[in-house]
Amino acid sequence: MSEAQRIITPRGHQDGIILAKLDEVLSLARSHSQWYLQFGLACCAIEMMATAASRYDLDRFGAMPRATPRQADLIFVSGTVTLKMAEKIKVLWEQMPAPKYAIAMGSCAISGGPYSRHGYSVLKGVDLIIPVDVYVPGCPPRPEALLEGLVLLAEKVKKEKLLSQKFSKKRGGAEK
Amino acid sequence: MQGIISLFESGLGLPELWAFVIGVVVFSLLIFLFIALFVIVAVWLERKVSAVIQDRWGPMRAGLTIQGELQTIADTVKLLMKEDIIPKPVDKLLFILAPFIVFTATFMVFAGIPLGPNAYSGTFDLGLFYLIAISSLGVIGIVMAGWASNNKWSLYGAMRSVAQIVSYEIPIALILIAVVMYSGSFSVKEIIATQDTGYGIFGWFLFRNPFMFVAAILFLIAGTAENNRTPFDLPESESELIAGFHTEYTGMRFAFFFLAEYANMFVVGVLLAILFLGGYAPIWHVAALADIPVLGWFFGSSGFWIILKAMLVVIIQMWFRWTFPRLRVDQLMYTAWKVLIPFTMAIIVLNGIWMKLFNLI
Amino acid sequence: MKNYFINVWNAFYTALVGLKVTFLHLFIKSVTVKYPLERDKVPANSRMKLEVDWADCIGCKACERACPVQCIHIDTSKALPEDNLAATKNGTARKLLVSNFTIDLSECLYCALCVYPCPEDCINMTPNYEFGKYDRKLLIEQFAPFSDDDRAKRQAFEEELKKKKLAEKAVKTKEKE
Amino acid sequence: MKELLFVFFAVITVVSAGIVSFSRNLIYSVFSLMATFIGVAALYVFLAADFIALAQIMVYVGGILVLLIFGVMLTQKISTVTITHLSVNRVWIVFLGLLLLGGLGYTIFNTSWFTGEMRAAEPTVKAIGNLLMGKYLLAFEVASVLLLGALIGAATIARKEEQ
Repeated sequence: MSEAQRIITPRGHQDGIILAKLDEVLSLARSHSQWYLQFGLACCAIEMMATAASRYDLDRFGAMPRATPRQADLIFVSGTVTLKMAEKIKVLWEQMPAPKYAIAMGSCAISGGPYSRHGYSVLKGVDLIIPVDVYVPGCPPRPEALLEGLVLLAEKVKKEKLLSQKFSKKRGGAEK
Repeated sequence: MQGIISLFESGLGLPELWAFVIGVVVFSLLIFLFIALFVIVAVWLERKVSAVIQDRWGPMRAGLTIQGELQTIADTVKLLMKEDIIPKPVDKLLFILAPFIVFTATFMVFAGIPLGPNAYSGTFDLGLFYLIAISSLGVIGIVMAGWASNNKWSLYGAMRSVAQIVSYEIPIALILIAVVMYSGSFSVKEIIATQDTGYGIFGWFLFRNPFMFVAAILFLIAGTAENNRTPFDLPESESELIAGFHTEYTGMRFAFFFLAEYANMFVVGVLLAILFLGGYAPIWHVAALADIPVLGWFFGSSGFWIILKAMLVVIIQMWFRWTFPRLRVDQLMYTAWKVLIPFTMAIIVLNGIWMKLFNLI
Repeated sequence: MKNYFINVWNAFYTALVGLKVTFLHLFIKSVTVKYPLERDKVPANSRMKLEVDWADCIGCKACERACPVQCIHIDTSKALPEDNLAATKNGTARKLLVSNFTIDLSECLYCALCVYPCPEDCINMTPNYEFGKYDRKLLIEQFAPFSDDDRAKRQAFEEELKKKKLAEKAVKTKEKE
Repeated sequence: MKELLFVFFAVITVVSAGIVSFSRNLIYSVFSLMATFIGVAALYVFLAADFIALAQIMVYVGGILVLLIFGVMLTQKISTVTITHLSVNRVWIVFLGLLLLGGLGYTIFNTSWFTGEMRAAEPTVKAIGNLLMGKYLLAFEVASVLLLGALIGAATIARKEEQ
């Protein structure tokens, strides 16, 4: 163990102090910069657009719309996910680069909503195909509700420790 | 700054080779720092300008105050931490190379930006020609990116970008000739000295004659088109081509394209400042300004003035972006070949007549 | 030729008009509601999250039947001897105990069709819209204040009662025969 | 120091020129042509011909190379990454190449090259301008008329046939 490594990981600490602090700063930065992939499917998409427009202004949270999944951190699945569209969501999700998040917006995206019992062509919840981080209920949710979802996601991102996880994995440390 | 340069020119007392290498590395880092700093400010500014125009707030959560001034730093950190995806069907070598070529071209242009009368590109006889010639290198990187991505939208974006940049380079070169007619030299120092007549802004080429004023406007239009910025952002039009030539790029690779785009805005600003706005000469010569305690240092330095003027042009470009809708492809070509080029040619002729009439030759 | 110049001039002029329009926005105050710091005032009768005043529920299941997406689930049981059922605010005596009252808010449509049939006005739409969750299961709201054990006990009691009833019925039919 | 830089740029020029001719992938050829042009421009700088160097970059890299790339991309089967260019008539090419090499070698070794002191770079633009507008005016004008003819010809060919 070199001197530098010892500073990064002092004895008795699973992830060193410096690493933990660094992680905190990086996660804070990431939580303030969530570029989103626009994925409007139904009426919720209108609310999503309203959120991005002047009155509610997603840009305040550092959220920029991106048309390509390669540059997005976040996908808003807003609206009824039909089985046909589900494939596309899956593909787009796979194309996003690693620390990626998903927000399911509206009843339809969360659980199929009105179609949850009898919708033969509707996916019963988008979390069946991609891991959803925050559920924003509503039919459709108010723009503020979506903003609240974004705040909730930022809280979640702030608590993440990507670097520590990576290093503990490299050292063969146990994962929680 | 001058002291540092002469210190490096003296060789630091090291062997020639080492002095050279250290000098190159140090100055490259300085230029990189300058670009990075400028882009951090410019991206934030762009979001704020768009917010003002759309009656909203823009970034406000990231940062110490309510203005979100750390937003771009947060974005940069995030882009650094992103997964680096190289899709399987791409041409790996060119895919990796492309962002660096685009950025290198911009970087080389920045090396030639004259921040003062003693800067190398200022004394260099062909300083202006250098800026224009090198800025045409970036196209190759864009085509490379578009082709290597193996994605139809990337390819379309790259093709459009090339057609656009090649077309709009001609009016820029022609306007250059109109300016050079006055100064009689390609040297940046000479051009700025011609404008620095002691009458402040009335010495600028912008106000020399009515045709030069039109030329300045045409240069701004052509420069905006060179940068692929709205209303000429066909190469990355979101509604048609997803993100154009950088559709497949993630994380830092994308950041380099981003960096180059914003840095190019500054280059257009600098070019316009040199050609029409008096370059690094102060807007008005007031000796008393330089005596103000802290601000005097800014007012006294030539770098401050050229950056100020360039920033002004950058803000105008942002204003353009959030005002105009995108042009169609044929309209774009029409603008270049049927409006800009005939107009610039007419300007050259009329300029000559004007100079003959007023005995300026 | 004349047309060409008119076109160019028009393009230039209209561009200037556009620039003027956006420039004037510099002097217009921002319309943004800075959400986490301030909130829009929502009308009191707006239809957002469903709330149930459990103490008033008489377990008539009118809302469950009215719900078009069937997101309301109600289980009722006879009151245990130790329960002391108070009357509702309308003065109706409660005969059944609602042991389970769940609304799956992830399916709710905000249609308010469940509100009108309720005889006791105990199910209502509230203007609360902030209830995003990290987990889909957390969106299934339970309004009956019982623990799972308690609920199981009540269920068992209810079944016992039913068995008793069945037995009594059987005895009665036998007597008739 | 200068020798080192010279060698560096010479190597870039020669190696990329090699890639241009030997690469199986047409796109690689085109892109390495850029490195060749830039290397040649750098060599011009070593000859104190700054105007020529910049003109080289502006005209060849900014214009001609881009047109070449366009040409390649507009060819068929652009959607596949591996565009190869086949070598045909190898025997003839080798023969002609050797002939060219011999000719060039003969010229190089039999010319009495100018050998003098290293001089500081002087501005060349004025001299070039004077020569083009004075001594070589006729050649200059003839060349521009030729280019104009080519331009008009291209426009005529590309024009839509009127019904």
